Amino acid sequence: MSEMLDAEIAPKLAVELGLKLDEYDKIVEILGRRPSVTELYMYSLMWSEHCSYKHSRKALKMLPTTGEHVLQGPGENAGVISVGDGWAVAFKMESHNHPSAIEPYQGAATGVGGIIRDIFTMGARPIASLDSLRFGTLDKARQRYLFEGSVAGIGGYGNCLGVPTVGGEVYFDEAYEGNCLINAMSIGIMREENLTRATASGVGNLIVLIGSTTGRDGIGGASTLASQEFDEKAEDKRPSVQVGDPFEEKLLIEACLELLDAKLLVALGDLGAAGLTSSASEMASRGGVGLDIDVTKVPQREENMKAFEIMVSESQERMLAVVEPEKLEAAQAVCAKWGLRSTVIGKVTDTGHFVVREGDTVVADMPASTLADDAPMYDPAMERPAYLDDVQSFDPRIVMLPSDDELGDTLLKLLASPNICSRRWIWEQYDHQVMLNTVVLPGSDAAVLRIKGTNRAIAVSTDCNGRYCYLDPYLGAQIAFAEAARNVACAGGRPVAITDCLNFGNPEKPEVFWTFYESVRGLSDACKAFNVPVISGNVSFYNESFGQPIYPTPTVGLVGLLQNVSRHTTTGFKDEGDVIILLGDTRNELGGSELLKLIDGSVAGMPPSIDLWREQQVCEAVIGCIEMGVVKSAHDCSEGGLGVTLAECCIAGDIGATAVLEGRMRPAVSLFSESQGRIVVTATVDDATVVTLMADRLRIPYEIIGQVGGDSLSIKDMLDVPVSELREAHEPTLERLVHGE
Amino acid sequence: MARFDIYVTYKSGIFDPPGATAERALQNLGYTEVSSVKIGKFIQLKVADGTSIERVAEMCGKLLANPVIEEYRIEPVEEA
Amino acid sequence: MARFDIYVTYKSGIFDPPGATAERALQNLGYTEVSSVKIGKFIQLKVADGTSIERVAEMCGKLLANPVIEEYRIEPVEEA
Amino acid sequence: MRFGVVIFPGSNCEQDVIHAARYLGFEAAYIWHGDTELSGFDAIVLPGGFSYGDYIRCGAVARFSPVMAEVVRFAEAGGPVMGICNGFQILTEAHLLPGALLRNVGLKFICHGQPVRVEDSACQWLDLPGGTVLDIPVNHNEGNYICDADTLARLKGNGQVVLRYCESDGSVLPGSAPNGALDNIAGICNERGNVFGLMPHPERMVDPLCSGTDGVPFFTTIVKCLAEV
Ligand SMILES: Nc1ncnc2c1ncn2[C@@H]1O[C@H](COP(=O)(O)OP(=O)(O)O)[C@@H](O)[C@H]1O
Ligand SMILES: [Mg+2]
Repeated sequence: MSEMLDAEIAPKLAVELGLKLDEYDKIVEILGRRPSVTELYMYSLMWSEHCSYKHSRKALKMLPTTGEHVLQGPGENAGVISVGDGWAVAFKMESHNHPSAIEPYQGAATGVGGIIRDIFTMGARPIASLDSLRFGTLDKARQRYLFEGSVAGIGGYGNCLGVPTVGGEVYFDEAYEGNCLINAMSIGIMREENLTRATASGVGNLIVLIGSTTGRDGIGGASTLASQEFDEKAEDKRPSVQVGDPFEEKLLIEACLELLDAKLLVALGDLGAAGLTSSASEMASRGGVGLDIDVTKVPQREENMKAFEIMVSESQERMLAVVEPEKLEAAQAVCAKWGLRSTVIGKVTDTGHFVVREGDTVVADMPASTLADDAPMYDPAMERPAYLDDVQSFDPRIVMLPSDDELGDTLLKLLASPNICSRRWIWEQYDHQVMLNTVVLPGSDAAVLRIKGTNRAIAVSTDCNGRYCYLDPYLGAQIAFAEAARNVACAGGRPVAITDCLNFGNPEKPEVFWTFYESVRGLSDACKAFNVPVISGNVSFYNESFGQPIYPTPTVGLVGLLQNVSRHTTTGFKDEGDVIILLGDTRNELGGSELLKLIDGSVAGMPPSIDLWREQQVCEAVIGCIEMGVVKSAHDCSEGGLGVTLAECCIAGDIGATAVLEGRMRPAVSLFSESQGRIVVTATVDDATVVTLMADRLRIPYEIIGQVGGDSLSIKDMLDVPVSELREAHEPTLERLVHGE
Repeated sequence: MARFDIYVTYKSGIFDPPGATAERALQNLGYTEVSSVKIGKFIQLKVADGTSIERVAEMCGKLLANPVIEEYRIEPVEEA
Repeated sequence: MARFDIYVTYKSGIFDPPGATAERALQNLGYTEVSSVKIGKFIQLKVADGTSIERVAEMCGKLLANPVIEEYRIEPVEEA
Repeated sequence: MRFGVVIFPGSNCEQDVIHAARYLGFEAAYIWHGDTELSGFDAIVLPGGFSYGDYIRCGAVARFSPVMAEVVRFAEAGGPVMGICNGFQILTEAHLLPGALLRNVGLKFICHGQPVRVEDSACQWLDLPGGTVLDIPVNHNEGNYICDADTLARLKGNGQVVLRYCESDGSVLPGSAPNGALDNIAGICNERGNVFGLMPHPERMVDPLCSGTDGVPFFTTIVKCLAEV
């Protein structure tokens, strides 16, 4: 074993690389000797939070992961569900928060690149992406820079690939000022029989590296960027910025799918965090085999790279394949056709050991499974955060609500507020149509993608209101799920499975870990109530800056299924005379609401209550009516409440409405309370009775609140605002904010 | 009227996909003698007389270059 | 190993959006002394020894610049 | 009638063009950029996308693909060629069409529905009456058409301007071009009218399930035109 470390240095280096001393001891115990430099680097990355989930794995066991549709649950590069007729859909969401905080364009771009590789690694053709974003408020130049850069990067990468970005979400709040969140979700489609797993097998088979050259970029990326808190030292971490090459990735997609179609590969894996080390060791441990790799065979971008640098480099756009010797020539021909490098760098062995050579000297030799599976698992201490008592004890009812003659202005202010205003400025920078599957474009509750060659479609949405999670992580996580489900239901999709991206602060702080645990518990209960499993996900910890954790942000990416693609709905009101029906009931719930933030500047109170059973019934009712073809438009109530929902329906449909809101509540409450479980649908006078019958049958409270028509939104005794004014408030805000106006 | 020429290039170690693509394209066109192509920015700046090079460096740091991945060189130009 | 630096700029009269935008942005940032910004390409070429400047010009005419809108200048560079 | 759709490395709208053509009942097949056999194709489409990543300049590298020499021959022999978006950029780089496409004035990629006005032109791919307004999405970062004054005069004089960005009522205003294109030019053809380049994506407006059908004439007209000769 070369470059063995002496007893002095080894533990020091280990700590420098982010390992704890007892973790270092465990490595020595595994090896029965001190590690070499290369081994230490490999363990430090594989045992980092980012790769090992050592703080989160136990809590994640709470989540349901099985169901009739599930072909592949968590554990592979992406989860896969069956959608009928032999078609399967793969999807996953992942964070690229810390790289984006350093270089927004490249950070966000490589985030998209990484999640898309996870999809086609499974044998699926990527057909859509969504992006879930969080920034500080845009009155700060740095935040505008991060926001503009991230959006440009997501578009720059996805547009070049020809994978449409069809949806997402964005929130602006001081809580994210020092630590923006860039979560990207990607979705792919395949024939069930093409499902491929990253499992190495077949002693003597060849390990082939496909794609880009290997440089020093991203070295230490996974550990230094994803597993350390952010602070002023962020600057020092800059050298490890990775630059994405979407063109190379496009070639990889085409070549890899062609290789899999032709059955030329035994296994395929992508190189993500911790590069060659993680993809190779995970492949080996899944297959229970060993690997023998020679780093001098790896095509290098920079001069005299060290073995450990090659093993942990995070150069983008690289894939690792296992190929039978007799198929090598054919496989390399496919790569060459697409103008891609493909290099044999090693072979599969029966030793169970991961051996790394530099020419003929062995620089690392460890049991492969110990890298991927033997990281220590922790049971972090938990403690309910002290702040909760203060914020929850706040009673919004003491706040001076807008008077009856201010309601119109208040609605306009809400429509123009950063967290509610139109997101058009974002999605128009994304190609959201390429591949001709996007049946419902951005601007409705969920995007709808048809599945060519079938009569079916999927509906997708990402959601999470971090304020609710801050005020009550358990409820907040349930609401995140419920909103995603409502959004998908509003398009006509029946929820099938979710992916999640759990963004939290430092899990070693008991108060932070408590919010993590409660969020996972909430998500788990919501999944069980809807009988919808989690098939993939990602945990991003250490989202803090200057010691302050971000809001707990468990983002949910939900995929629903439409049996008949022509039976889908959109947000906008359609025709004069259609009846407007509100499903679900409204309570006095202004805690954590946009109205409270607007008039009081505070984020406080209890978030809206949620009845998961009722939520599920409301979704069922809407889906059922859409399947029967009796609903013309559907839009749920979220931020800004019923008032904002009605306004958005008018703007999207470019037609007015008249409504009467009965009930004992203050007008401002009926308009802007953010009670959950509510969906506004429209139907013709005849069909309206079908909708109300359905509601009765499912014992869902409903109210016929008015009808579509005219050119203003007029709510009796409350407000009367021309649709043009609503649009003027809703549309231009984001662009103005970006320009610092 | 003073003039400055600014040369913006990637820091060493930062990958330059357009350069790599140009390199391959030239070789495919038969220019096999090409061994490397790096593509950066060439910025010609016209400013009021007396503008200091420090001031221009400031503009580069703030807007004309991305200090995270790029470095720049500034050259005052004598007007012909 | 020989080196050439290539400067690709827009022909006069061709409006260059990035340049114009940078110009405005700098002025908004308070750099009112800025009167014009032109953004072109700075290409660093490494080629086999003995490669003639004519040969490099050929590469520019064919691929590295578009004669319809751009002009270029080539400078041989003495290796340090 | 058989459309040939060229795949360059980095093309990404080729399957959409094929889908549109077949949806309308026409035959359509891919042509690999390395191939040099165009016999058996009646019309060639260079699809949208990011050939060679749009590196150096959009279309600069693709223009040298082996297939392009054949496309040039095909065009010079009067064969109909349509370049959509990146395809348009490739046609200008290959000098089959005059001018060039620069970065959008807003410096942003743009993807949205876009009203365009049909001009009276010699274009074999479109014979709608001048003034017709179509809604065809744009989807590009470099769609800012430019050419010198003489060329512009020639384009106008010869009826080579095929499409111009406009308002939904058909009026062509200075601000109507989302990318700053000279004279609001969205599409042009060569003098003969067989080579056509445009930034908007007609293939996205053929299948009614996705957005609309204003793109249909861009496929049916050439078929009619070829049937007549
Ligand atoms: N970052 C984004 N990228 C792409 N589309 C987005 C983004 N943010 C919001 N959208 C789109 O804007 C529309 C409204 O978003 P949002 O207000 O989050 O809807 P909802 O409140 O129903 O979840 C949706 O169609 C959504 O997909
Ligand atoms: Mg919604």
